Amino acid sequence: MQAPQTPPISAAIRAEAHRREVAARRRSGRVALVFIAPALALVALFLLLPVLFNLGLSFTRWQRFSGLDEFGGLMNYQRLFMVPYLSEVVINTAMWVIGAITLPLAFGLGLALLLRGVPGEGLFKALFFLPRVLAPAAVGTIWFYVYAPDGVINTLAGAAVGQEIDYGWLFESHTITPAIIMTFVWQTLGINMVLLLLGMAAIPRDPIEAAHVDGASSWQIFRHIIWPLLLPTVFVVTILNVIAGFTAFDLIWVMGNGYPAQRSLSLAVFMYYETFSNSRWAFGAAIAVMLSALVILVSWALTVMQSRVEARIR
Amino acid sequence: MAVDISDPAFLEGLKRKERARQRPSWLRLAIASLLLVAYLVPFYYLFVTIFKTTDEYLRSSVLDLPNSLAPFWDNVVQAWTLGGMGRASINSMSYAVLGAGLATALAAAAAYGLTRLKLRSANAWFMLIFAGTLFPFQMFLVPLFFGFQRTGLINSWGGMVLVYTAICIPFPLLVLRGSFGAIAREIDEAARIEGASEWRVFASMIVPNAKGALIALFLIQFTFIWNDLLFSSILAGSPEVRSIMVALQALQGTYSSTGPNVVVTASLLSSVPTVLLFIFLRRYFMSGLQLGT
Amino acid sequence: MASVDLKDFVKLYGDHVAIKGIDLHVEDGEFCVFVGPSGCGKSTLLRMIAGLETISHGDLTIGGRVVNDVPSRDRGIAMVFQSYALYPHMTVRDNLGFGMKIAGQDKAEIDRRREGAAEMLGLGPYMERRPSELSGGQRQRVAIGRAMVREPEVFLFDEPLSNLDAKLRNQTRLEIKRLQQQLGATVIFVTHDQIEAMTLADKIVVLQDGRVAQTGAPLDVFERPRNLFVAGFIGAPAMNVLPAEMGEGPVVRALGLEIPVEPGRFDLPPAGAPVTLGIRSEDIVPEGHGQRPQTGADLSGQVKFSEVLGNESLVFFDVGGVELVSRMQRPRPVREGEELSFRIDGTRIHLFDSETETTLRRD
Amino acid sequence: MKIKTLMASAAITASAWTAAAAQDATFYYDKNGWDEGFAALIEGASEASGLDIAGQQLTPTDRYQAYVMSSIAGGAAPAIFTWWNGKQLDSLVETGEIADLTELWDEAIANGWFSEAERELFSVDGTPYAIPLNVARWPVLYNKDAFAAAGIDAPPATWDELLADADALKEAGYIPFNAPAVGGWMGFIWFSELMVRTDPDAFVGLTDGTVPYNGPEVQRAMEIWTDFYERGYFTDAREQDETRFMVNEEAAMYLIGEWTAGILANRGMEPGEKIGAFLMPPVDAETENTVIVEAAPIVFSADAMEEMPALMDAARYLMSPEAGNALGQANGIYSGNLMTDAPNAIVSDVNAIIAEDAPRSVVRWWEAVPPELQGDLVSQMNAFMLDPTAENAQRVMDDMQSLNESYWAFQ
Repeated sequence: MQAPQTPPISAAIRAEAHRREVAARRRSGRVALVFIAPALALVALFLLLPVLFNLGLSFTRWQRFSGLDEFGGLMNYQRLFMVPYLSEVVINTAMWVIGAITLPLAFGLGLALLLRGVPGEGLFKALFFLPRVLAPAAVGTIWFYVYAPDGVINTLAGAAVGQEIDYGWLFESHTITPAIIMTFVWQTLGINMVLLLLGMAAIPRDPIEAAHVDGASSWQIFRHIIWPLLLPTVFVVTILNVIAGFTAFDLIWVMGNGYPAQRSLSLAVFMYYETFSNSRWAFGAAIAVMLSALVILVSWALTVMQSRVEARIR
Repeated sequence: MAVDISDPAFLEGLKRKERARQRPSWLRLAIASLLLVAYLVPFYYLFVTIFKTTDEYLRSSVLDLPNSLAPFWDNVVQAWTLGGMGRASINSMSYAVLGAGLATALAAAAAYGLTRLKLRSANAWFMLIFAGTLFPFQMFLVPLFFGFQRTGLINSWGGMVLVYTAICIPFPLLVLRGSFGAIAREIDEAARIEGASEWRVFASMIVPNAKGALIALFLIQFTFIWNDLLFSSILAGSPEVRSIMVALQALQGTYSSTGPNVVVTASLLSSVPTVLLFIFLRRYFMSGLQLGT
Repeated sequence: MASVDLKDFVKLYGDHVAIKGIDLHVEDGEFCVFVGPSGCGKSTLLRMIAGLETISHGDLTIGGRVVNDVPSRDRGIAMVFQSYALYPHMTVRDNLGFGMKIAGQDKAEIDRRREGAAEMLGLGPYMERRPSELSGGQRQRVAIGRAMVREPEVFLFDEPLSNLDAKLRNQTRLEIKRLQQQLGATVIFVTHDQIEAMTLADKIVVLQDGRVAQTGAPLDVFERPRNLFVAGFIGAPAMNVLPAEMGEGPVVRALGLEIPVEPGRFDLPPAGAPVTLGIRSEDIVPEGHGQRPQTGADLSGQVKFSEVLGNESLVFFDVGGVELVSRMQRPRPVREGEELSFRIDGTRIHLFDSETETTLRRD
Repeated sequence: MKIKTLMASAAITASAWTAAAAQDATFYYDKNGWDEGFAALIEGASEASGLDIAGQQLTPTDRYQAYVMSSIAGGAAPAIFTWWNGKQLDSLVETGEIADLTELWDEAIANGWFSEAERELFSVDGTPYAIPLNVARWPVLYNKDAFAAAGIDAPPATWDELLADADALKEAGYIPFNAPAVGGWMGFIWFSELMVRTDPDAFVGLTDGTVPYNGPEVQRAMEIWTDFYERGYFTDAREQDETRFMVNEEAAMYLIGEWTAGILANRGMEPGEKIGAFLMPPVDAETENTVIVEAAPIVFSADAMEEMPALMDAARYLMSPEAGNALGQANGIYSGNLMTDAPNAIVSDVNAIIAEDAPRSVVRWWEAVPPELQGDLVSQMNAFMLDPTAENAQRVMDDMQSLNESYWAFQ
């Protein structure tokens, strides 16, 4: 059906419309900016500016008493590869990342499956979650004594095998990182479990019931229905764990207190050590840049994988 | 076949059968309880240790029960005075309350500006603020330390509040952008027609409708600030502005010769506020988790 | 109360022209309904009046005052939203009082107006409840009450009945009309439902694609649709529309029939020229039902199916490949395939220019 | 609008924070636990100079150093602050921001407050740039009761006596030496002591890059150290409470700075009554008798000194016997001023030993070594203490040398 004809909108009207639109938008945009400005200013000043500054710093020779003016090019990045104990740093960091991804997730998932429908589920959940609200510094302090040569672990193990054990879990190069990772797992498995339980609660009952009717076993149901539908949650949890693993600091700093090569315990600690204990500011900045690049790269890759998985489920 | 549902015996039988079908798995309960006991061993250690004197601690096994409950107060007093925890806990409390409160409030205001007002390229503004969380904290340490040193903000109470506020803005903004966006647009149009200013719409319409999210976010940020060691140890080195976690670490550190009993007691003291919040506001903590994902 | 004048309204969204030049006058105390299919711009127009959208071009006058740049709150309007937009965190009492409270009204006045509205709308028992605890109809009444307590110059309603079930919709429709008459209020009401428009309006504004297709009293619009669009939109079922040709006499030829045309009522094109013929279903009277029209043309067709409404039936039938619908009063059951005879009422036919689709009627 | 008032009040508060420091000068220090003594020093310095001097403690040490370094690099050196001597003082003085205190030292030596030996500890290329906060010698503290129980009537004067006494103490149920490795810095104590007792010149050579960390000199010291561990002379290095074994009288001797006497006194081991001190004897009779000295300097900003000449009066006070006594009374710290009263029996014992033997003073390894190497090397030494085997000793020496080499190659 044809519409009645009216003359086309003239250029003058368009211009006027544009003017009125811009004026109105400017008015509301101004108000919007008033609301955004304080947050933006603080974030720009204390987070964004420092990031740029840090990036710039990493290309200077700045350390100790020297001024900021000397350009060093890629010197600090090259220096990183000349650090004699770099391989220790890298291995420990890798252990952290892999451990922080897999262990809390595996334990959290097992626990989540175990606790579903158990009487007193809420209380169990809360108690397993509790360590998460404690400060890493406090948790590290307690666990430092738990791992001590005369601490809880050795006492229990000694009672089990019937002879005295005084192993220094936090003083031996091959046990310190796994030991601190286990403390990390102790602290974070609760939140992993709760997030996974939330994810499971969101899975519709229908396909599970349909599979029951089709005669699937519990394992088959988990493997073919719950797990694929839970994958998006698993990815979210994994991303959180990766970042936590890369940047873990407080626990290592507190628990690694007595370990001689504390600087090699992870990239995050190494960065701190070079910056503040060795007064190599520019070098510290370069390590921070490398660490950021790794974190962003890995979480970006995981995000891409996550969106692929989600696309497949839909 | 007729069923007489008025027969009580018949009904009882049915009920029994239904209950049997729904019986919880005692095996799983047993496994879960066992795991929980193992999980809570460090807490057991914590609770026996705070009642021991240093001498008792050194001479007995770490798992032994304390001789009496009396040493607890002495441990508390020692932790409190030696570690300067009184001052530190007031500092941390003010950082956590103000930092988390301001951050949540400012993020809420920004989220309002981004979602409820016509703003060109609102998305770009959001990304700009949110970019602050892309980087690990290590990226901020050097610039913040030296920036604060040059501007005199280092070792100042105000500097700490500002930096915590800034760090805690992006995450609530992300969450609140979602929660505010979910509130019907007509609500603020109706309020505007009724004469409400933008500030009024924000304060009387949007904020009350996102109360749950705001409380949860405040709690998460409060816990983060209270528990933070990294920023406070770098930016607040003087005793006047030291945070509770730095005080705890100093107590454990080199020059103090306090026994593990006192250090462990201090750990407990430093955890009291967050644990209490968790116990009483668990619902919000858990819902806060959901917000995060 | 105040009159509302729209002068030369245009709304642009970027390059898209949503409102294409509208002039309109709403009398003080008039119930004016904007009606049209979805996407015709009726809600946009209302939101422009409310101040929720900018006016790209043109002037809006409320009560003699140009209010283009006046914010919503100072335009003297109140609005009832399709979703009601009740404040979910406030009780009914606070919902009703919010606007007055922030305007700084004194408490006694707030209470007076609130009680007045509550009584008028029967909200008394729900005053302490929250919107989530109310039924749809109750929420609707709160939304209206919230508009009433503002004592606005103009009420704006944006499809307020569309979320109600059929029975409640009819009931609320009556209530709104009664309230409007009681208050003597100026109302602008948007709906896509032509029955709502017909029953409520003092003045109907039919919108088509960002323009006013026709303005007038409901009966006027029904009787004298200015173009094919209005003819098709107003009235249910939609008017039968078929191509025709002018003949001598004057008659109009269609379906192999010659329907006599009352001379003088139309500006008729010369014989042989194509026209578009419109006949409402009630003007095709089945043999033996209703009153047999005096003038007209007889035809017979094969029933394809019928819709039984109880007091009447719609009979869809086929005449030489063209499907027509007729309204059968005091219906009897009809079978598919049954042959029926009808008579077209020649005095009530509509003729439209085939090119411009505008009516050929003189008045 | 409320936002405006909010922002305005924020601006006011912000300006209030930055305007907080209105004193003439601030005295920065990182020594926590010495607050009482610093309060007394600052009060005295204010009185003596007529300036309003404020004290500011910043911890921990690494961030304290970062703060000071950054202030100086930014052209705003703190007016007064504590620092370290040795290489740390060298690089500080290189900035040109530190006041020359030659006249003050001339005066102090003329007054008999200090000797030339102390002046040397606080000088760079012969010019003194700092005054002493604290001078601490590193003797062996010993438990008098333990010695008595082991039948030892006098502290050992020769290496053989030392070994014999250690064996006797073991026989009596004591661990001869308390040697913790806590806090990440204590590893160098025995390393540097054994270097000094075998070859003081090689010890000095280690700190300027002329002697390698895996050469024969170091090999010898490490062999002794390993041997001592094999003999069971040391306590568990993993112990976190550094004085625990001394306080509960499981260990008999403790090689450490004099200031530890104050800590032991606080835990019930009264210097003089329960605790005595001796200098560890050289391994060979022909080795030069030496004492390791730790010196904590106070330095002044050259700009501040120029701006406020009265600061020199504050410096004079801080060098004076009154200041030394104040610090001694408050925290048991010895300022090194010859005219102060020894704050405890240990200090007076060590004073007597030094007066009699006149040993050569060497700067403690921690200060003598380039700061960039400090942490890396000491963590190797700590690692040895946790695994004191011959193989590990070799690995530690090689690793230390490769770190050392790469540092000096850069210079």
